[in-house]
Amino acid sequence: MNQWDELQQAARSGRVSRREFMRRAAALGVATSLASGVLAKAGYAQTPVKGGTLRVGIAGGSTTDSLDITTYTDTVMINVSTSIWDGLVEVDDKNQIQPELLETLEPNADATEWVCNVRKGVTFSNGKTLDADDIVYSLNLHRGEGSKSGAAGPMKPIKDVVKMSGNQVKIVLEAPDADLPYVLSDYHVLVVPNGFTDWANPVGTGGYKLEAFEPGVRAVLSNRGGYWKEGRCNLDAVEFSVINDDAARMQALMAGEVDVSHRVVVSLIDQINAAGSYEIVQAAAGYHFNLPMLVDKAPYTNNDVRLALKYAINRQKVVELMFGKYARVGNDHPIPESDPFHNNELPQREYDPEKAAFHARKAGLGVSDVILSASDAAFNGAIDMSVLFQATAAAAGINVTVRREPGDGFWDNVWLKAPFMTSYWGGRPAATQMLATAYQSTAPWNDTHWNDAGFDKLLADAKATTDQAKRKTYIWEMQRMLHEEGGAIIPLFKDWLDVHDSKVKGHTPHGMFDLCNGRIAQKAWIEA
Amino acid sequence: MLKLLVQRLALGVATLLAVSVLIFWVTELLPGDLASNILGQSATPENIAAIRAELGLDRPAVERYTEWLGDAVQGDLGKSLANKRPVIDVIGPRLVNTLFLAIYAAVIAVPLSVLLGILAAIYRNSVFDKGVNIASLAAISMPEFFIGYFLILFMSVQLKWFPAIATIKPEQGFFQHLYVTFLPMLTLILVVIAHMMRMTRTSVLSVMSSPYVEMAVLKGIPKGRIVVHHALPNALAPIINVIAINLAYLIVGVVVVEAVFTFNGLGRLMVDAVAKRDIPVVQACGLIFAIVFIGLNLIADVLSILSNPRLRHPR
Amino acid sequence: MNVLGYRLTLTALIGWLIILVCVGSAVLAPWIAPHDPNAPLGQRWEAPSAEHWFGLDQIGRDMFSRMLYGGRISITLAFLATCLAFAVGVVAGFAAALLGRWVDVALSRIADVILSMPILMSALIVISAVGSSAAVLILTIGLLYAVIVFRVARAVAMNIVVLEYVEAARLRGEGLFWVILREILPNALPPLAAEFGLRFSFAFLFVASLSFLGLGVQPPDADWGSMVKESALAIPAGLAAPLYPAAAIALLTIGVNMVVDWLLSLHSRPHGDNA
Amino acid sequence: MAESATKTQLLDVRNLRIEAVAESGARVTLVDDVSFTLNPGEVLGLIGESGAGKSTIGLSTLVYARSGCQITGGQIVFRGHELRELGIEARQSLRGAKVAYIAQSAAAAFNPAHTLYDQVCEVALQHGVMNASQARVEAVRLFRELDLPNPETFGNRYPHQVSGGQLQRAMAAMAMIAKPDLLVFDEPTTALDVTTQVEVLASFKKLIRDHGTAALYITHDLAVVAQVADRIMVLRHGKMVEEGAATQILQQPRMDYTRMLVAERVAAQASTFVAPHGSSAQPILATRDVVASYRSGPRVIDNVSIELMRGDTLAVVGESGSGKSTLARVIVGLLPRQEGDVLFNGESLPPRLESRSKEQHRRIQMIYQMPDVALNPRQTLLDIIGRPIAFYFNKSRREVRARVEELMRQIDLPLDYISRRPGELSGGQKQRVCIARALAAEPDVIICDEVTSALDPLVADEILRLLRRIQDQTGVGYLFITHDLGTVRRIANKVAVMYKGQMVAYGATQQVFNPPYHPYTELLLSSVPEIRSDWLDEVLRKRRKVVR
Repeated sequence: MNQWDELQQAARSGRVSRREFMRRAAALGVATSLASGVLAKAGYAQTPVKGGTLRVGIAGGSTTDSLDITTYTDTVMINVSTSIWDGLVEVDDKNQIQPELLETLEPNADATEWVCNVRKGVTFSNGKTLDADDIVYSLNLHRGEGSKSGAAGPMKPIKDVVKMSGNQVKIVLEAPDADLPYVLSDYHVLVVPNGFTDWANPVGTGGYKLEAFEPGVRAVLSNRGGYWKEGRCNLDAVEFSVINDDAARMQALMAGEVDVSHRVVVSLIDQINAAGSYEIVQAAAGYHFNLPMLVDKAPYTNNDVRLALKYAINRQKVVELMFGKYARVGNDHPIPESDPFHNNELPQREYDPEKAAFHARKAGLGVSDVILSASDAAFNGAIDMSVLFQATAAAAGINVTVRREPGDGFWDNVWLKAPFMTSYWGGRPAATQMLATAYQSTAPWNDTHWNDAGFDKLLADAKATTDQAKRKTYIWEMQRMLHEEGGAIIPLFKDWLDVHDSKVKGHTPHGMFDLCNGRIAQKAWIEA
Repeated sequence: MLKLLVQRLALGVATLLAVSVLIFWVTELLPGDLASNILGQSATPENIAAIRAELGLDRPAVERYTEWLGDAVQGDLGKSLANKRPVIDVIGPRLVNTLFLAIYAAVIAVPLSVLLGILAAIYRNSVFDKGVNIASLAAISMPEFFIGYFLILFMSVQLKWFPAIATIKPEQGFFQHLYVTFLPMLTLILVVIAHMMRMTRTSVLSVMSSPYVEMAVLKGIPKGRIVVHHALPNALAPIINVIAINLAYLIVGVVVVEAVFTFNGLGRLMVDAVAKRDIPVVQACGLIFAIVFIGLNLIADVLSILSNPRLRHPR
Repeated sequence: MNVLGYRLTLTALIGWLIILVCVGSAVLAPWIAPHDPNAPLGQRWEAPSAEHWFGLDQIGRDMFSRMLYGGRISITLAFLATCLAFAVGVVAGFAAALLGRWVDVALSRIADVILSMPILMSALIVISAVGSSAAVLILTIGLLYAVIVFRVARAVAMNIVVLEYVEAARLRGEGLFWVILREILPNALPPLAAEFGLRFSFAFLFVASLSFLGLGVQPPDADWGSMVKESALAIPAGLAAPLYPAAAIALLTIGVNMVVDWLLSLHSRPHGDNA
Repeated sequence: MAESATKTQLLDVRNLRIEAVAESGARVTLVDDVSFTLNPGEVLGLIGESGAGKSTIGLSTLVYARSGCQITGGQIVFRGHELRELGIEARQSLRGAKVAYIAQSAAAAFNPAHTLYDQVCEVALQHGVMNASQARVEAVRLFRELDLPNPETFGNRYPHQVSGGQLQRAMAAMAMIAKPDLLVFDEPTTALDVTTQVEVLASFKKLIRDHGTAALYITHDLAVVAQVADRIMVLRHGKMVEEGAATQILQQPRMDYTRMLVAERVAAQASTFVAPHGSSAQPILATRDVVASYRSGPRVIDNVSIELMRGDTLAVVGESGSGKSTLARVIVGLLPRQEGDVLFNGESLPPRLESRSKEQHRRIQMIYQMPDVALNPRQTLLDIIGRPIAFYFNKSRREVRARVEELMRQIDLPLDYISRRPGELSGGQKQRVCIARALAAEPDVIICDEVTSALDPLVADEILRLLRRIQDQTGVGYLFITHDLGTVRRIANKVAVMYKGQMVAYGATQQVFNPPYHPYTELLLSSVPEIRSDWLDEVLRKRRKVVR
């Protein structure tokens, strides 16, 4: 592939900025017109066109879905919600914090108190104007005793939310956290009118209103007009069709029944490209697959068992065989290379049967001890990966029993319950956030039951300090701990792979989460 | 004869009751005490007990059964454990979809298969007969997902004639629905036509070997009339039965097809519900399926009774 | 050419051959399989080659070898299930026909009730309750089909019981089992043989469907049904991979049905105008 | 000459050859080189035992052969046309219109789904002989002619709503309605009770006479054919034995086979009776006022008391539905009695089969009407005959075999049959095997349920002889259930006449079968066809007198 192609690919997958692209294109002696043509194709073209209906074939829906923002766990509701409601801040595709309903967040010296200015002149779909009370109420949805919110964990450190004036609130933290804005970007944290409870009939500041909603089947939204964000929400209507089955979802795309889809099956990418009329949207970041072991359940209480299994998987082979150039080998901690705080001095853990066998023997691991609960509901290829793992582990004399779990209800029945399973993490904008969500002893989603006072301390310190050097040492240390003793095998980081019909624009890569970090309805528009 | 019909009806109701007991009992066997299933990690003996009480699991099964049945009879199937919505709301649309697809397929399949069966019987051992026979044999032998994927591969992915995803949307018009669900319908009728056609053929042929048909031949009656006028009326009962069985299949047995075409029918709902241990939904589905099953068989029974002259015109 | 002393039709011959090949290759799988069915040997979905006749699957395992082993599992499951069904169903059916009175009524009613629940649903509930494994599959399918076999066996036996040689045996004071084994069974064999074939083919498809729904045997083992499911992703990619096992399923079932048809045809010879 | 012949002759069958093609592909000749002619208005009787090819010939005149059979040789010239050359349409227009068929069992030959009108008129309508209304009129006329009850409405009924005799006549109407030139009667009265047979036979005779229709009358009963046929053709194994005028065949038959047939038939009317043996005080088997019924239905047998002495033969006679077979079932315990008692050798037998002892089972054995369903097709003669020996006397395999061979000698079956299965035996041989099986138990009583009625006359005769020989040798007592009085005359020394579940006459055969008769006994006796060609008219004359 020559430089020009490479550059185009880069542009399409958003790995280069617009200016960057034009510069290098010029350097390559490519006519500007042609270059901008490519950009247009890659969705960089500037002025969005209004109108049209976007049909999204989307996975991650379930009949148990509810509109209650505190209950979201997966793509469908995230995307639906961002089109009805707005958040406090938004993380852009450069992983920078952008103001949303909060125009500014000013920390005090030790980052324990944040004063935020509420955006003026924004109105809810019921006509009410946004004010500080709404912000307070919305934040409190995720706080306090017995909050079932998925964001309850990250929100714990918030001691209090105080209304200072009609459009100013103060957020008081128990412990310093310089990364609070990132915490507030959590997809659960959306703004509803003060006292709002009737989730069945949502009221929000978002650009769309809900027309139809069948949990686990579909959601239809229509543009309610006059959205406050510049150049966002350009579609007349958005239609989310839940298609959890990978094959079916891809068929729907290829058969032209949906314009946009995601979680593209790697093995189908050639096919899709060959079709010519589609564009793959590739984004590399924190999205990773993991095999969490509950460190408080035998035999995984024994670190030798964990190490044995960590050595027993052939990451290289899994990546090359299953995901080719769309994944990178992982090192048993959740911080991606793209993250400034990635610990790049840790030795990469390799497939090593001898070591694995050694640790297994040391732990006296029995033949029927290791049962891996796998389901493609975790990520497509989970079962295949488990089987590959099984094969390589067998070579190290470790017998892994793979138990196929039914896809539906996998997250309800298996996740956080099975002692050893297949799972994934969507990645977080800030390393501290990732570590807090999945490894802090108090986190409800601590899927390895990792419980280490030292670790929690380091995490707290890392959040507290604004001294980047200090932070780095803390975060590196936490990565080392997880790498050496953590309960999760993290074999690889996977690129987000979205796809859309070429007529769809504005559907650009975002490292955080697929479908424009769950804002596809806001960002995408259809070429006239 | 009326007596006979009443007996059948009573029998049907009795069976239905028995089945409801069976369903209730079997679904309660679903493992993972559902209380702890709901509570997940935060399951402590106390609040498990609390939930059990809330769900009434502490009360004797008989009591809960009678209550459940009582409500069910009044159309209240309880609330889904998974998303707290009334089971009726969860099942309703799915049931409509399922019925739609079933009727769609039946309307085409039943007449066609009976016609083919009769023709095959008339031209027994002809090329046509042999051809139809082999074809139907193949159709019966193909797993549904095989047919389904094939249709998708060619008619959807390659030719783009029909959608691969059969999602019915209320805002679509009737014909739109027909179009969207064409492939699943095709898959289904390929299966059922084969069954019904073969049964029609064999039962007509078996009657063809009876003395009164020979007599008809000796009366110089043309073959066509013999089959239609002499054989068919006496072959009705088995045909009616196989039709009933296949209709039942179209309603309760299409999970695989639903999965292949991501069609939101009752079958997949039940599979999900079973996986989620959403017992009220499972029970409701089970009940509906049983009603369909027993109902259709009952109708078949009644019809074949009516088709029997001995019973229609007693001595 | 004759089998069981009956003249063989062309279709029947083909049927027998198909069965022979499938069963044979299943039995001999460990010896004739060119590769380890569970070892990744190359790239995903490598095209068929001299080395890998059916190419490689989604994680580079030899499809041909997997097919052989898969067939082994599928056929064994279906066969054992069918055997179980007959062991239980035939005895019960004969007993009902012979003892009549309350035994018959009781058993028949139970059968009615069980069969008024769609079999697939019953199987789903049981299997997802107990967790799917080869043994569970066999037991579930076997017992559910036993109910159907019961009905058939009962019907068959009913026709024989009324015959006078059975009456003669009873007049002689013979015991129940002697009558079943020596008087009824030998004469019930032909129709039951046909039913056995039919049941097998249904059990076979049933296993495939369950596996397809993710309730099959556990990985890395795969029967043909789950192989289809595993490689279903190749369909939109326009690859033939998943169609091999699916076709194998269809093929064997067709073969069995051909033989069944033939068996049935032996018992019904309609009149005809051959002047 | 063929020309002139065809002018006068209605049907001319020459060197007819019909073959059956077996599953194995082997060919069996059913009809071999048979020729005959039939003039308008003439009635030809085809006589022969089963397997003689009578029906096959009859059907061939409609150019029809049952599946597996083929007409492979000869000509069938009807009104100068070679029928074998006719195409399918031509055949259809022949059948029913020119040549009509009357089958043995009307019950089976009528379509249960349609009314008699539909089926009778169908012929006329399909052949366009007349329109619907004409057909109805004609049908009613025929019904009346065949003296069917209220002919106007008779046709509205469904087959299952009328009696067997009426149905048989309805079929005649169906055959006649299109005014065919040739009627083929295929054992049309065999399935009927004797008393019914007389009337049906009469109406058939009248029909043929009045319409002057030619007919082929197929039967195994010389006496029946004697009443209707002008000429008789005797067949055996598909070959013609002899053909001639009815009187000649019946009075001076030329061929031995024919003589045997005639002789057998005459014997059946003999009036010499077997005397009862010295009646020992203790009856070996007795019933006392036995009452029984199926489920809670009406009483099938009502207060029946009989006594069977050791070495005696007690015949229970009656028409179908008289309850005679039920009596047998009650005695052996297949049907538990409701009232009364069954005594064996003075002691009461338990009502239920299950509650009887092995010994009680052993001492009463049973022989059935249909030997081919009475024998397990999957077992060899050794198994079948040997089982009771092994079962009752638990003998060693060698002893069993020896005893079986002894029994086979007794019933004159070649010893090399010992390893054969029933399928390889003829009807008569099968019945012998059944007898041997019964004897193997060394019983005191053998219940013979219509043991000869499924057999051809000559074979039946041999069986009866065999039974008597055995009785002389072993002193076994027979309870002989039958509808055939000929059989009774020959074997029974005591007879019980049953009618609608009750015993209307009981006593030594010569008393019961000689005046003064019980009226029903008389009806029964008078209904048995006699070989005299004027018998039928005579009977009818008598009966009319009775009516007056």
